[in-house]
Amino acid sequence: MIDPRTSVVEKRLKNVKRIIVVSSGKGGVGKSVFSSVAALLSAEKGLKTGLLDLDFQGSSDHIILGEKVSLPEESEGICPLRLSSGIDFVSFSLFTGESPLPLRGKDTTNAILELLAVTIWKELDFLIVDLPPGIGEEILDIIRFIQRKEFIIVSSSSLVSVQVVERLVNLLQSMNLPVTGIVENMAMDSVHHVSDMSEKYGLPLLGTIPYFPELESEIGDSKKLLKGNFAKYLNAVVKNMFKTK
Amino acid sequence: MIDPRTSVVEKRLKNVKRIIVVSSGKGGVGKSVFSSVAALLSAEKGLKTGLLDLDFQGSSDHIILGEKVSLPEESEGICPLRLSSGIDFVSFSLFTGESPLPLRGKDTTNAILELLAVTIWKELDFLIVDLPPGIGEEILDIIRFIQRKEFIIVSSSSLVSVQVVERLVNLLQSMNLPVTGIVENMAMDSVHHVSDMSEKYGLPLLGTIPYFPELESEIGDSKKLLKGNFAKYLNAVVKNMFKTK
Amino acid sequence: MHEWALADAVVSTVEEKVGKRNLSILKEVHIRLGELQNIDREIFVTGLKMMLRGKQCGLEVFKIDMEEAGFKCNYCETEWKLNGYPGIGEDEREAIHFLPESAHAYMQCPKCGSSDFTVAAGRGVLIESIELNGQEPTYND
Amino acid sequence: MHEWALADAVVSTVEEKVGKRNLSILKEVHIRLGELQNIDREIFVTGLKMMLRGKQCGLEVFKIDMEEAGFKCNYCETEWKLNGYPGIGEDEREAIHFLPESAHAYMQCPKCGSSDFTVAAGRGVLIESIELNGQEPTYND
Ligand SMILES: Nc1ncnc2c1ncn2[C@@H]1O[C@H](COP(=O)(O)OP(=O)(O)O)[C@@H](O)[C@H]1O
Ligand SMILES: Nc1ncnc2c1ncn2[C@@H]1O[C@H](COP(=O)(O)OP(=O)(O)O)[C@@H](O)[C@H]1O
Ligand SMILES: [Mg+2]
Ligand SMILES: [Mg+2]
Ligand SMILES: [Mg+2]
Ligand SMILES: [Mg+2]
Ligand code: NI
Ligand code: NI
Ligand SMILES: [Zn+2]
Ligand SMILES: [Zn+2]
Repeated sequence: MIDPRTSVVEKRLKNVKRIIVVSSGKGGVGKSVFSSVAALLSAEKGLKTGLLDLDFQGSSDHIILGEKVSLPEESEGICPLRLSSGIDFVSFSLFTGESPLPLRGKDTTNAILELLAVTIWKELDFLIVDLPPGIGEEILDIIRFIQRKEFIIVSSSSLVSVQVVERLVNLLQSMNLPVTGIVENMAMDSVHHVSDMSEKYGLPLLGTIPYFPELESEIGDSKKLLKGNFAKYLNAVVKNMFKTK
Repeated sequence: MIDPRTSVVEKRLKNVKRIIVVSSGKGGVGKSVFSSVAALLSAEKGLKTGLLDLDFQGSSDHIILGEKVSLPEESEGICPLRLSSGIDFVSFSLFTGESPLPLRGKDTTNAILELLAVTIWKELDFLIVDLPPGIGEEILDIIRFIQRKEFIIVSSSSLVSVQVVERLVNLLQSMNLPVTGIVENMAMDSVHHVSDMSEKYGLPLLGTIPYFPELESEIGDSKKLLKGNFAKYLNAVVKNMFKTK
Repeated sequence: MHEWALADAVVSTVEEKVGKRNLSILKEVHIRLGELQNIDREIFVTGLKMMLRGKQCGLEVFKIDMEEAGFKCNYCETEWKLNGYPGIGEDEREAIHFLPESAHAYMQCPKCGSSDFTVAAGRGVLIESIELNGQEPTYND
Repeated sequence: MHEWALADAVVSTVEEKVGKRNLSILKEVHIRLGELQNIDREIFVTGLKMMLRGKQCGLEVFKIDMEEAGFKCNYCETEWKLNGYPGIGEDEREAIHFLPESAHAYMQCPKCGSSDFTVAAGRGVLIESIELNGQEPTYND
């Protein structure tokens, strides 16, 4: 039995200039806020931007952006949802809304491969891929199926986070995968585990974003998010990101 | 081919009075700090306490408790590591330390089943099981292999967290699984999504734990943790937990 | 019509296996369409036709079988079919059409109510075998 | 000696399948020990003996085969064996003995360096078949 889908993944992404995979290994460090707001900023700058939420169980980019999701249109494949902010968006929530989606690994791989094989991404400057925590199917399949990609690592300042994130950094470097840099989010002044890690692994610290209590009031409203402090700090990080290469 | 391991799981847990599965669906909400400190408190009260860290990729209970891990002893099976705090501890980190552990779902199931089949838990009042985020193999296998268990749900206050946690609550209730209650952690006064959820699903809100900036300085030191504010608040939650049933 | 993307995948795979300029050596390509994904066979065939345009091989090479969808509960091991499973509406059917794994959000084991089940058969599009002229079938395991 | 826990699992499973009081109808139980887990066969057999004490069935019913461990890279599809894989020390071997999945922390594909691989064969303890007196073998798929 041959799975025909793997052969077309590269073709579906051929019009995408850069694929940026936002990962961490650790949950709750801000991968999804980072991905969503980075996509907003990128689109605002007039860059053609895609956002792919690959966190099936914990999909939340649509919640952060405050977007009502619906089944996508289809032409010769699935067309990403064009958000009012200009972002081309794909997420499992387009198909299952807020229903729980209990998937075992084999199903997760099938789902990822299906999305990669049938989604027709238009010309994009950036496709931002938001990953779930863990080192499981999602990241392994992105590594397996997508050749041209780069990783951005997000970590909070806490030792609990950094120690887990370090395992992922380790793995990516041992597999010779390109890591653009590390972002410290919800930064605490009292500790410097993240900058230590960035030195230890020779990876640029792309930026440090403080904890902003008011971010919660911006969640669910793309316009507010764009105007907020989180976006302001992120903008510096993203600027660097947009410059690299 | 028959897998012999499933037949002995119940037997290995037969001396355990209550199995408390700490879950969320969402990452970074404090499941691991909750599990670790709850275990400390329980052991301090003289209760016989076990702690099973089932977050393979993100195992961090040993980091939070500040325990040097090592390969366990074996007699007629694997003996949990007896920590100085009195907790009987099992974690993947006993076997692989801080190495990254890229596991696909099938491997995760195999690993969980192996630990459940060969670990000989002594008499315990409580076995606290710390789950990773997501609705994947770890929680599905706990549901499948362990008959006698109850869930505690941890959520942060944020809408991003609550919306994801709600999917898990939904799933557990649709499968008629016993949920003891919900814990709100890193509570923000400005929003009340967690209490709304607890009402909507008819689940007790076991307690609300504020964000304590000083918690970071207690991480890695069981004694400090036990004396800290997080433990003080958690104690109220755990007291209720110890009373239920 | 996202069927075309899948037809494209089938033709691309065949080209990858036998070489782009070599399609004339194809004797039969067996394709299996899983019931769950609810692929429109006509549209899929039209897609194949499009993808084969200008290539050294005709539509008649492609044999298409349908496979019934089958599910198995990971909890109580009950097996069931799609046919007869109640309460899946238009929208859910459409979601599953795009992404068969969506079924996990909409189905439970009819016996024990578990959401933890396996799609045991008939998920989506697979190539069962590629037979070449003058050779035994290859790639079927 | 955690081999005993696994021997216990084998006997419990057999009892579950044929009934506790029915062990005398066992003709042969085929067990497969995977090379990766590095189970000590002697200790395992001693374990089986312990578990069978006072039961209507002797050790001779149990046939034990070893299975070589085999790995396959999910990235480049290279296959390799445990035998000859370099650089796994005592501690790693011991960790893998307890928990074969630990191998994922200690091995990479010898060709492409990927940590994403499958243990294709020889992982741990499996029951291949349970044959009853006067009956065809059951439970082997
Ligand atoms: N810099 C920040 N300031 C305040 N809150 C933040 C910040 N970054 C993230 N958060 C909050 O932290 C929680 C986790 O963020 P999320 O993006 O969902 O993490 P992940 O995707 O890594 O699981 C969310 O409630 C989010 O709103
Ligand atoms: N009440 C709290 N106050 C301050 N920090 C907290 C609190 N609860 C959790 N944390 C911190 O939040 C981070 C995530 O906690 P963790 O227990 O690892 O979450 P999870 O296990 O759900 O992924 C850790 O850095 C932890 O120290
Ligand atoms: Mg996220
Ligand atoms: Mg997983
Ligand atoms: Mg945790
Ligand atoms: Mg998963
Ligand atoms: Ni379609
Ligand atoms: Ni042993
Ligand atoms: Zn069932
Ligand atoms: Zn390889």
